[in-house]
Amino acid sequence: MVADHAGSSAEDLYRTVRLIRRFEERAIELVRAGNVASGIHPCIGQEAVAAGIGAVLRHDDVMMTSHRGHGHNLAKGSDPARLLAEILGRTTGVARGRGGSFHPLDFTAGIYGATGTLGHGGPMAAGVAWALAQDGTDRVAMCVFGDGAVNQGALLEGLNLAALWQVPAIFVCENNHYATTVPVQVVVAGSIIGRAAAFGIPASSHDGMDPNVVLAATEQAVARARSGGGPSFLEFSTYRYEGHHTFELSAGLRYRGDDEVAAWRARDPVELQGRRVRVQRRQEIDAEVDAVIDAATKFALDSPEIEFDEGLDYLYATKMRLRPGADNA
Amino acid sequence: MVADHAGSSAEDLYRTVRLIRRFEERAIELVRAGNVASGIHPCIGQEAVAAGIGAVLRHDDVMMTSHRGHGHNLAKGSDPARLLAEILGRTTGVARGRGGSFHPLDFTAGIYGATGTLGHGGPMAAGVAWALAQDGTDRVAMCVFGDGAVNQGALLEGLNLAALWQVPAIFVCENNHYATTVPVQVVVAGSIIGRAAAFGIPASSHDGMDPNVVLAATEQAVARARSGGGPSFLEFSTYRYEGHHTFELSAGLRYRGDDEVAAWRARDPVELQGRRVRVQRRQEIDAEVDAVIDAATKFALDSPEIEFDEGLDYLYATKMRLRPGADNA
Amino acid sequence: MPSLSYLKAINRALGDEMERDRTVFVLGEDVREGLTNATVGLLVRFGPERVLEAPISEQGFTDFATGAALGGRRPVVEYQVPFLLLLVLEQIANQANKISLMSGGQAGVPVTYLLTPAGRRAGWGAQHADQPYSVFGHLGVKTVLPATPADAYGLLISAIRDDDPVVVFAPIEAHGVRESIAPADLVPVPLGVGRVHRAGADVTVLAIGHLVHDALAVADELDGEISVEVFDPRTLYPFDWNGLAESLDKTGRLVVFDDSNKFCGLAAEVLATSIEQMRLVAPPARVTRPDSAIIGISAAADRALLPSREQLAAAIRRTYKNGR
Amino acid sequence: MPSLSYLKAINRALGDEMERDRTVFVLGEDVREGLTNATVGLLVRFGPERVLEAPISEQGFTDFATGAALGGRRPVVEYQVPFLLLLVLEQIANQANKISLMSGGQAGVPVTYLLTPAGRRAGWGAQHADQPYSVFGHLGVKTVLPATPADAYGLLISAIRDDDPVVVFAPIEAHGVRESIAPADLVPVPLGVGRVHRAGADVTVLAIGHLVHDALAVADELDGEISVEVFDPRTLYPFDWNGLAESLDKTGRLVVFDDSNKFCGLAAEVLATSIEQMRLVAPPARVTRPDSAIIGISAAADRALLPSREQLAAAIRRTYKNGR
Ligand SMILES: Cc1ncc(C[n+]2csc(CCOP(=O)(O)OP(=O)(O)O)c2C)c(N)n1
Ligand SMILES: Cc1ncc(C[n+]2csc(CCOP(=O)(O)OP(=O)(O)O)c2C)c(N)n1
Ligand SMILES: [Mg+2]
Ligand SMILES: [Mg+2]
Repeated sequence: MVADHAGSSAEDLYRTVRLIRRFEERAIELVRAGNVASGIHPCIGQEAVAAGIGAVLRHDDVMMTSHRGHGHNLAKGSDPARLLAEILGRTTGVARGRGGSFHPLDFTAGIYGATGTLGHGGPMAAGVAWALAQDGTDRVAMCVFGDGAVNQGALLEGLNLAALWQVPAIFVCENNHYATTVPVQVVVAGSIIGRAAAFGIPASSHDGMDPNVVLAATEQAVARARSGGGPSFLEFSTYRYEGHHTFELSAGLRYRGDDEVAAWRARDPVELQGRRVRVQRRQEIDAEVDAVIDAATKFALDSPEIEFDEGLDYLYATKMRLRPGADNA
Repeated sequence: MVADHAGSSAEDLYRTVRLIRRFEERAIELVRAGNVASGIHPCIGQEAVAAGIGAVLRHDDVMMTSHRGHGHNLAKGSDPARLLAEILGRTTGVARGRGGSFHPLDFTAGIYGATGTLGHGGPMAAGVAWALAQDGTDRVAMCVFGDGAVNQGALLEGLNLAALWQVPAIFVCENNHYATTVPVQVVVAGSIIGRAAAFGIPASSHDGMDPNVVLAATEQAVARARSGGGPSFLEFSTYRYEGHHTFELSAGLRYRGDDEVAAWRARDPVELQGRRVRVQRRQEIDAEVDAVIDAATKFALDSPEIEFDEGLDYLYATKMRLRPGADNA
Repeated sequence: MPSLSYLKAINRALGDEMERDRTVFVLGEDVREGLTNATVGLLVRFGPERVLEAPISEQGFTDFATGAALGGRRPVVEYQVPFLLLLVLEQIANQANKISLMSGGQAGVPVTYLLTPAGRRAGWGAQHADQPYSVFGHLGVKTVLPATPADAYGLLISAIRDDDPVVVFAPIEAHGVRESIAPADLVPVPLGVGRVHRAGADVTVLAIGHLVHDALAVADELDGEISVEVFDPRTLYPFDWNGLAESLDKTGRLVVFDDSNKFCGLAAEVLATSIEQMRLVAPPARVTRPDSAIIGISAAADRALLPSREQLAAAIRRTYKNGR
Repeated sequence: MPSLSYLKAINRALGDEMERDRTVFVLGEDVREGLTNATVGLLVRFGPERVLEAPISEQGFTDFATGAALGGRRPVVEYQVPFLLLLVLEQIANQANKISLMSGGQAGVPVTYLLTPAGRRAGWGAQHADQPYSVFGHLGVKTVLPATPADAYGLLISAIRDDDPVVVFAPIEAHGVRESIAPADLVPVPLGVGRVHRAGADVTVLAIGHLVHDALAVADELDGEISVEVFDPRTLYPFDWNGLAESLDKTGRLVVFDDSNKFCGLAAEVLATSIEQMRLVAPPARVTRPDSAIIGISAAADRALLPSREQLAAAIRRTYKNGR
């Protein structure tokens, strides 16, 4: 199990990247088996980013994650069993199965958002961060998004708000070099960090395949936010091995070459971090993680699905009810 | 009358700033007299920007202007009489009275847009410029907007598109230091030109009170665009003496001090440019301009208003008709 | 008894709620100056941290409000022009309004979206006079349209206290309405509960927003000839179907007087539901804007396009004669 | 005779129009790869200048298309998710769609907005299954919903050639439909003209989009018991009121089968107009989504929320019995 938060020792980081890797592999198996109606956006290859930021954030910090967010949830402290149940749309899930793989909101772990509307988590995170600061706490809010989302105007508007009001927010761009099938250089003029810098936000680019590098960069940014120093922007260069979404398992898209994938796999974060842990300890952690995944799978598969008549439970916080679509409904 | 385009001699520039000044003064009188339902956003004080850019653009170039756009129309070649008629909602107006002061579209003068939605003229201008380039011409498109509009995400999205596709567009920010009642520094983090530079667009700031300065900066940017060098971004520092909108004549807002207004008036562009013209010539031009304004006023006031049943003419390019709101309508 | 204006009622509701609940704050353009009058004086009373001057970034600050709400605040976001609610529709309807469900009930989003200048602004051109409230109802966003100062006060208070997103349309053409009412009589008005402004026996006129006052004037004109009941749902969504049904149980005749576009507008919904479920002795009628008019370019043309008292009177007479 | 799939029909329409008219180009996300299949092969045929790969900047590229149209082009802008049409609603309805009027007829804006995956995507969560077409009709934007491959081809061609903005919704649940048709028989289908898919004497079922096929199946089930006419308006706005009136002149009975939210949705408009203006011998009925449902979080729950064949059959039977 991941603890309150993931911890930052070499072993902790290894446990996290390994947990995310095995979790996603299991999730893909479950997609193949037809248990996940939405399919998933696997983060396999990007585990170092999640592990690094998760090791720095506190449990009471807030994160707005993305559609490729399972790793963020896990690193931030979501219960793997309840996260997997969520992905399978079970009522025991972190969001009672109503969020699914794309929106596994988990307030117990500080996961306040995962909006389908790319980039819009940015201004939301600025709003959360503003509220946290108003409360006089040193809690921070982080938003994670991709290289494609940096082209969404609302995200840039959010950077301006964060800079104007010096909120304790950290904006993290996981640059995995593609937005679905589109290479980043085809759609991003100038540089990604240059956009944040234009608002006077400290912005830097880093290797996103090494948990230690991510951790070090994140520590600086989080420290700045906690001490009232305002927002930061971090870009991590990373890669998703499995493609954009599990539909690629069958779709056969041609937007990238196998050699490219192989080159990135050669820098695999799980392998890299694994080499930083004594072999025997590593085997223990692997076994521990496998047990967690197996237990999570059993828990998820044994959990109840949303019933026929439960679709609109929670539609309104005030429990307001709707008229049906047909009189005999 | 202003010619095909405004011309760039000292006299030409003086004629243009003087024309705009007198045009706006007359428009304000007509607002006071109750002839302009919308009121206007006077550009008095900002004439140098309009005159400078108008002297560089060709008649067949395209401009997307703003709600404070009368000066741009005039400098680009709109007939003052038909522009004034437009502002008065007369069917002889440049847009048959359907655009009014806020949207005096005039395709005969290359004024393709003046959207109420701040900032959105930017991506539209990128689209026009792209089409012009596809046609193999050396025509360019310019978009003019204020310091407040640079906070609209869609404008920043448009800068990215313009930079990616290297379209012949010139983005002009008239920084008059306020968005309605809000000082620019309260809402703009970082710098205005920094935002354009972040997309790799050449961007520079200039004095917007001197027509010569505006002209020189604009010539460079337009030359770059015509020669396939891509987009540019120009910021001109200027000021509106009369306030945001003629409602301020009565509203009595307190967001700025008289001393500030006085300081800017001391750098009045009409006076400045007037000193560059021989006294006698200046008097001739003034008389000429006054005659144009008087003729325009007569033309506008004598022109027919939109009839009761003409409200939805032109609603669709295809002349489609609507059902009325009541059966007995 | 002091006379309260519509805008003053909104201003007082904001002040009272900010006083009562320190999690309430306002966010928008020119809110410190109080350009629309809704926020006048709040900066001095509550300071800059609770009167946030926003850049012209409506999407961004609408999302920001969602985040602030998730962080425990009750934001009131003000917009200056009707089309700005279309600009941020996705952030309200697809994001803020879905978080309760998407989170499995872990969080609500208690944001109030206040369009102080709703509807027509005579002569301000094609982009300043839309009335898109039906769109928010269609997408399930709670939406209110107060007609009177007391209702403006009471509905805005309830909107701010509601745990879901609520859009408040304050029609420009109601801003001039004044009401003699003692401050003590200003109370919250529950969402989803209509109000009979005038009792009548023959025809029910359902009017909402500023048109309530025109409906009352027409009802008075017809007094003696036809006994008209004027029902104001006050909330567009959720709609007070019971209140309407009660009125129709009496009159059996319905005319809907609505300032939105005809096609798929509120009036269409009211007609459809009334014939599906309510007592009607004659076919119901509606008086609305045309299918999808553009209002605002010309006062003369607007008169031909906007729902008018003459049209309402004629529709009432037709409906009254029908089925006799 | 070759069998044509719905998506292939869209793809062919794009190719044919781009071939015929060099001012036509496509713009959108993943259009070069042809992720949705709508644009497959176009890059190779027409090159990168006419297949523009856009950043994730929907508002920006929607405005860009408006500008390109003013510059003489006929852009086809593709969107990947229904909520993206809400994200750009203001740019379409308040900007592009108003330029003809605002310019006093100086310019039209011939842009086609193509939502290839319209409507429900089973299990994709709360933000991937909306069906907001009624909103575009309410705001006066021409809107089409083809039900068959031939109509998808013909309506898309007409949308591209139309001088006003047109939104094309291609329901995901119709993507599987195939039709045996010779390429030569693929012709433009005029906007605003409906189609009787099945003639009947007792009850008219108005269905649109993918629901047309469910309506036909139900009509067959009821064959012998009730003679059902299935009318598909094909265009949501402008609506083919004459076509509907003709059908009701025969049957006098109406059931509307519509995948949009009930409150202020298309079905409400059709019910309202039918009782105002058409021959009805029994009260009309509608089968729709609930007032403002969120679809997509669970296949089981969706079945309880989406308009179903069972609901339609029951509504037809009720309407048939009524007034006898
Ligand atoms: C505003 C918006 N536009 C388009 C989409 C459809 N979409 C979902 S994921 C995706 C690609 C995102 O790329 P990126 O931001 O780089 O994140 P990654 O998938 O690479 O992690 C797109 C276009 C969306 N969800 N929201
Ligand atoms: C997107 C949008 N938000 C708000 C408004 C309302 N509004 C009209 S003008 C204006 C101020 C614009 O300031 P600026 O861009 O600096 O131009 P200026 O008026 O100073 O010339 C505002 C907020 C609008 N028209 N569009
Ligand atoms: Mg990416
Ligand atoms: Mg300004």
